[in-house]
Amino acid sequence: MSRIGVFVCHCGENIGATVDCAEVAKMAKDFPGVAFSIDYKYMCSDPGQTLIKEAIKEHNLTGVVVAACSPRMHEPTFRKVAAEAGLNPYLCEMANLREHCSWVHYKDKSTTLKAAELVRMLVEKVKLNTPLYPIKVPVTKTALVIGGGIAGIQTALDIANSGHKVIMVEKSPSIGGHMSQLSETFPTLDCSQCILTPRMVEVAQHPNITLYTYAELESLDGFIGNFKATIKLKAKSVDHSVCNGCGECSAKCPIKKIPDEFNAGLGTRPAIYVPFPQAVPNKPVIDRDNCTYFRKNGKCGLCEKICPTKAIDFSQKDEFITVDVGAVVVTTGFDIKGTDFFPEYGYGKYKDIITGLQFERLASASGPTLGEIRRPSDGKIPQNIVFISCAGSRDPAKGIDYCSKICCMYLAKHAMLYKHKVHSGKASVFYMDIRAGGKTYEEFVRRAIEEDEVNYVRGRVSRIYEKDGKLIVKGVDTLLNSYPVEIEADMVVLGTAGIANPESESLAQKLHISYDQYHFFAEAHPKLRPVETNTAGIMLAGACQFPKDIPDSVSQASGAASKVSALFSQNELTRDPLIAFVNKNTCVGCFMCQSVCPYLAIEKEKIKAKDGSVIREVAKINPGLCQGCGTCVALCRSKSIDINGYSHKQVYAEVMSLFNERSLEYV
Amino acid sequence: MQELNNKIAELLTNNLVSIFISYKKGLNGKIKPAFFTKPNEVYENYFGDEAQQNLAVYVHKPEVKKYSKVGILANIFALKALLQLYAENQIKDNYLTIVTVNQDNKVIVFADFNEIESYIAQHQIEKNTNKQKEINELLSLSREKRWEFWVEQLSSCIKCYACRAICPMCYCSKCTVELNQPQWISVPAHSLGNFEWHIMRMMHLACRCINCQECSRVCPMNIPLHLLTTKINSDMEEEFGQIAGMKTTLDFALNTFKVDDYENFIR
Amino acid sequence: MSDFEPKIIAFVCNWCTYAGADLAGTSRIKYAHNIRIVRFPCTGRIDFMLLLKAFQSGADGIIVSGCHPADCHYTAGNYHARRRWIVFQNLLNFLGIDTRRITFSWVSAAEGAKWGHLVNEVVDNIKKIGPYTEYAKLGKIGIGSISEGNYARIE
Amino acid sequence: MKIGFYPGCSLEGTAREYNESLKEISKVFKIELEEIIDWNCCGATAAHSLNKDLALALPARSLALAEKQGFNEIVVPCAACYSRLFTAYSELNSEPEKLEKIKEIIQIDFKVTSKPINVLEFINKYIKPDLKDKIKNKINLNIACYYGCLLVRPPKLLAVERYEDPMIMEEIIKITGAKPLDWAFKTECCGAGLSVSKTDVVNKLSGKIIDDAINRKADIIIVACPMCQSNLDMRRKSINTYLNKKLDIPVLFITQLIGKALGLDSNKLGLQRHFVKVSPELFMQKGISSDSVSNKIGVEV
Amino acid sequence: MHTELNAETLNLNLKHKIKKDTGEDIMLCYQCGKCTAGCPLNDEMDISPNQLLRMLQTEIPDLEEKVLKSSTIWLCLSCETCFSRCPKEVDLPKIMDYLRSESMRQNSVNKKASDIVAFHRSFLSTVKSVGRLYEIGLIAGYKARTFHLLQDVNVAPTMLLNGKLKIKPPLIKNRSEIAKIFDRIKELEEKEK
Repeated sequence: MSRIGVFVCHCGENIGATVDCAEVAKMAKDFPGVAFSIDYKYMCSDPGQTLIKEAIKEHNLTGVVVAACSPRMHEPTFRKVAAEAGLNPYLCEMANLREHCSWVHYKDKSTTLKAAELVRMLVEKVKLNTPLYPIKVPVTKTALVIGGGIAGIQTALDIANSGHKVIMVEKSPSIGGHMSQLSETFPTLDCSQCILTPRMVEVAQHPNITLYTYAELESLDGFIGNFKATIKLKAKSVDHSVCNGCGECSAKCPIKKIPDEFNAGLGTRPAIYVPFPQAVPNKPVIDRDNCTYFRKNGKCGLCEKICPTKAIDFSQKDEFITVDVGAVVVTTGFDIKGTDFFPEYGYGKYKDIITGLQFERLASASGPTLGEIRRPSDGKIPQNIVFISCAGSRDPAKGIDYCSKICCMYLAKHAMLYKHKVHSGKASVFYMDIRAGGKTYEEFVRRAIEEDEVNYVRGRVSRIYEKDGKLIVKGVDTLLNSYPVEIEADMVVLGTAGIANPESESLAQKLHISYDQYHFFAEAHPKLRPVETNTAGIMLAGACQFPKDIPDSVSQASGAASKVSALFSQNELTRDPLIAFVNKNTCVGCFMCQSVCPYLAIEKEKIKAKDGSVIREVAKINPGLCQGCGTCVALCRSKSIDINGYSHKQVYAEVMSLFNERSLEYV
Repeated sequence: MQELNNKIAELLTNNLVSIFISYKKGLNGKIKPAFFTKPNEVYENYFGDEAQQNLAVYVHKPEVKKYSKVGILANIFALKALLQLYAENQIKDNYLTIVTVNQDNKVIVFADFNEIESYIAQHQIEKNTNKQKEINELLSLSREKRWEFWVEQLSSCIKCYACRAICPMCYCSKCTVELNQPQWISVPAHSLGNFEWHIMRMMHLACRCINCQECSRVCPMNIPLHLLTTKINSDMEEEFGQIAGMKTTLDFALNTFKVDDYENFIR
Repeated sequence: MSDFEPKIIAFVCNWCTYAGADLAGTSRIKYAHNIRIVRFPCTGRIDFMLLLKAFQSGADGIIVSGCHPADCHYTAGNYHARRRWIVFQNLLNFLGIDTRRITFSWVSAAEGAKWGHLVNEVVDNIKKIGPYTEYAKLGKIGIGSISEGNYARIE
Repeated sequence: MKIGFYPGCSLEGTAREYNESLKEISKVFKIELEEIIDWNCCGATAAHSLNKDLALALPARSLALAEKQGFNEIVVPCAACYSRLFTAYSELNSEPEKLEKIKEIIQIDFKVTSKPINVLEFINKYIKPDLKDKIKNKINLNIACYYGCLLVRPPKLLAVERYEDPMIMEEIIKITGAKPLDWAFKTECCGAGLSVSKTDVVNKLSGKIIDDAINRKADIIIVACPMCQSNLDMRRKSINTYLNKKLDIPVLFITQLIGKALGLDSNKLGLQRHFVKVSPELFMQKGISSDSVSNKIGVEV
Repeated sequence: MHTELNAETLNLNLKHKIKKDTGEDIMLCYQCGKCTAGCPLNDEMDISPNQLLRMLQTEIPDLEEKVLKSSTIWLCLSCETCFSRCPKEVDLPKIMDYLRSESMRQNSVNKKASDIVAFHRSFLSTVKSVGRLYEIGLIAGYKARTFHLLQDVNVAPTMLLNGKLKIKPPLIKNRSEIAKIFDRIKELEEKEK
């Protein structure tokens, strides 16, 4: 016979002002199986907790219902209380009287009645609860970092320096990411490469870091502490163990006109290439899509002939390796919109309208113009340059709703760099708001305006068209009574929106993590758990979560690294045992459950006779893999699968306890 | 017929099967299932248009299962049922020898289920337009009228479970209807339990039912169960493009999904 | 309208709609009191039989709600549930069961306001349609009809 | 083939040559444009400026009449009429309450099934596919294709591709051998609705358009809207006075250009009706470089 | 209980009336100025389009009155350039249509715009009596209303010469139907008042 205790919390006024808590406690006393019931001002306070503990002992309770706030808030608290009183923690349930009742309804009889019904529902459930014990799993102390930009580099170094192994996977031939493409960085104007490249080298040389470039995550199985990652190592066609990086092959490669990704399409590169001189590793790969040898059935092969170390290996194949890791940090970065999606800015048909990233390359000493600002169409130095912020950002009609956050700052930097390089030139920035929140950020923008006399115009540009070799930029100055501003520019730089990586959706599916409507990966909690995902053991850092600048990316990276280190400080993890299990006796082994399980947690188990012959096969759930979604439970026709915490009996009792003919009478 | 008899006898003689499930004529002239274990019984074998019962149901009966190798004469419905059972992991390899007679009266012994798959693909069962018409008529009624219709039909159910017993796809060792912890299906033969039973059965048969309509044939109360099976089959085909008993692989409407399944009904 | 107060039961998943309803609470969004929420780990766990049981126990309306597509905490539970609902709804409709009384929705953890609107809409709608008695009445038709309230209980 | 035809008021008067040339080229492709019996004015800017019900009711009546005559599609050559008719067509289709109200006002029961299409859609769908085979006279001219506003905007309603830089006219005239120009003003407003009441505005706006076309060495401007044509052509003298220039570039309807390419007679196409004279030499094939043509055009304004 | 805003009991601001009547939400505008930058008539207008929206956002009665009395609303050509480029998809032409009729209703039509209103009026009266547009009738009516008797005398002869003007009005068969449409709309309007 059940002996259930009901503890109704007033939560100060939060519940008490709307729900008659004393009445709820009184009604609960009459529910079948309830042995004790009481209301109290703050059940989560120390005296409240003591009250529960004493009642459990005194009344020998077999189950507890705490009628208070949302279980998402305090379930762990009260389960701990139950455990401290010697009751199995899983025999404690919470009725949500605050978020689902007192806060959303007005003070009324019906509200108190609803509260009582919610309590009865949970009483019916808790009667059927069974003692459960946490699952313990070992931790593999190796982290997988996906993406070798600044966020990934920082994460990897931090984890590696705390003594744990790191495997880094980077899809392009070199690590470095977008930061390696930047010229100078705001607000200090120090050279991006100068601060980044030492870190890149450190990654390559760190004894705890294994680096796989030109590689992608193929799949990820398992769970926190025990992931299995399959990594695809794309064929480089160059044996890096032999190659000495002399660069002869790139110099002689007859294919030279491939748009250069590193220069954001402004320069060209050969088919066998190192993305940039400071690349790590500084050894080439062959871009098979553009290589004559691969496109025309073995014609060419010049690089193979001239390679002094015989490192060229056309026969290389994609390789797959599987590694065991305990945690994953996703640092895959972001992308930017091109110039081609703005109808009013010419659909990308004007060569001299470029993106901010292209400007970075023009301004960079390692760029296609060696740092001179020259326009792409004819190589002339622009005397009049226009920067347009919010190109695609804050534009629900054509772009994205959000503010890309970094553009205000980098456009101010661009204007400044331009003025430093072209003293006679004129620079204008069209903006809507200048968002320069950050340490010395506002000062930086003011410097652009005050010292470098950049012409800031408040207004969005309506249209750009080409006339006599000039780009006519039409806008208004909304601070001047909407006075028309028409600039005959030589070059226009669009601060195009920062958007999610195009592959983020498929990566999210491989990782089983969620993403927001813009395909940025979703953090577990926007404020309190910003570096974790909803899947335990998978963290986020950098611009794959949202566009952010270098300082923010680096701090988030260190945050993610410390989360990983904290996880690796334990030898074992405990998990909630709310998982599914199979009744072997009734399972008929149709294995439909297997195909719905997102975690591949269902295996085939052979039932054998005494002589060892197989009688039949049944499903078996691997408790380490099961996450407890219960999809298999609802699918199983013979109801041979059940799930702890939400068992058939429990949910049935909950449903049947509501609205039945013996419905509560409010007195 | 002779060719078929010879084949069955041959299978039994050479110990390729230890039991052969087929049809024979009963004393009252009705066609009923026959279970031959010896070649000399095969003379009783009967096969013709009246031999309609779906023999696949016997494959998972314990009485048959005790034999190590089983042969079965399968009409097109039985073939579909067997294929579906195979997909559902209910038929072990090398356990069944499946025989059919095609439209030219040629006896075919299938080497494996892949052959059955291609045979079925070539022998599509024509849709019974009359039944579809009945369904459309029902659907054209107001909801209330449809409700009245089914209340009347299902109130006569006596929960004899003949529909379950004859169904090749109902092979669970413990049916949900027999569970009482909790009691999913109300026990007394009142209409509530009847509705629950038939709704549950249809949900469990969705995209598994091969629409042989044996359940409707055997119902002692003449409940038009074929309307339900036909409806659920045409639904599955329309909504998800899936037909049961067509593939060796498990592709059941409710264990797969498409990201772009329609959801205009979801708010 | 009469003073009919419909009984609405909501089957929701823990990660999105339950959290969304929590958010409605923390945002103090007021909505009709007629709703009782039953928590599930995922919409994939929601057994169609429970919907029938809810009608049996006297619910006038049912809300089934979970995470938006692509947002499932367990990646695909909501997709499986969506299929199940398509099949189930078609079947119930064919049997003449009033499917207007079942509302399916996606309410994310961030959509507290949507949850409030949804509940109000459903309550208003069911108030218009009236009490659902015909399904529960089935227990009184047929050979083995049962008396009121005498449903099988487990304990 | 028969197709519904809503000429609109201006094709009866100021843009007669548009009507004539459209009918002439349709004849070549064996398409009969059948006028909606008893159609009425669409209400134009005046109606939607003053009363939104009237702005729906007037086009709705013509749509209803077309439906009664059994037309699935109605060719509406005037861009302004097209805009009004199409707006009515989509609003009445998507908002049943509005439809009920309008049916009450016009006292005709209809379902809004006749879809208005503009002249570019018409040419694209029914003429362009066979155009190449029927060309008799290659056009050797640099052409500025001018769209104006109402054939491309609002893009949400009309679902036009590349509405800031449309290419549909360019694709069509390329077939005739003509060279379409990339220019900046193809979708700028000519001042349309203020043609009579604010002539100076029209002078300024239309002046800019003509100026840019000439700057980019266009021989002619082609249009698909009678309002644009009348502003660019009929108002040329006052534009020239306003700009203090002598701009002499002819403005032709796209239908007239196609007509010339098909080898049709200039008078049948109404080329004699233009204010800015269209020289017959313009369409001669041999020995005329595009530069010399523009010099030779005799213009009397 | 949740109370609903009631248009009858509340004296609504112009922006609320616009929301109610056209569905357009003035508050969406964040004053980027793109509409104004692309507007072909900005130079002529007394209030630029983006400022007009800002004035409506404030709910200040004086500013609302200025909007209704502005020449801007009458100069708008409905060329739809602003709407097609607006990042917030505010349908300004639709709002202009509303403001024009509201301005007429409140007898606040800008003096400089009287020509335009006169043109629209004579246009519609031609349509009402003839069913279609009749240029000579239109122009004559317009000129009688505005006293711009000499305007366009320079183009008319050439038009006649080129066969572009019809002397005879293009009457449609069921003219009375058109007139009835006008009458019913007037009735409806009065009912709504």
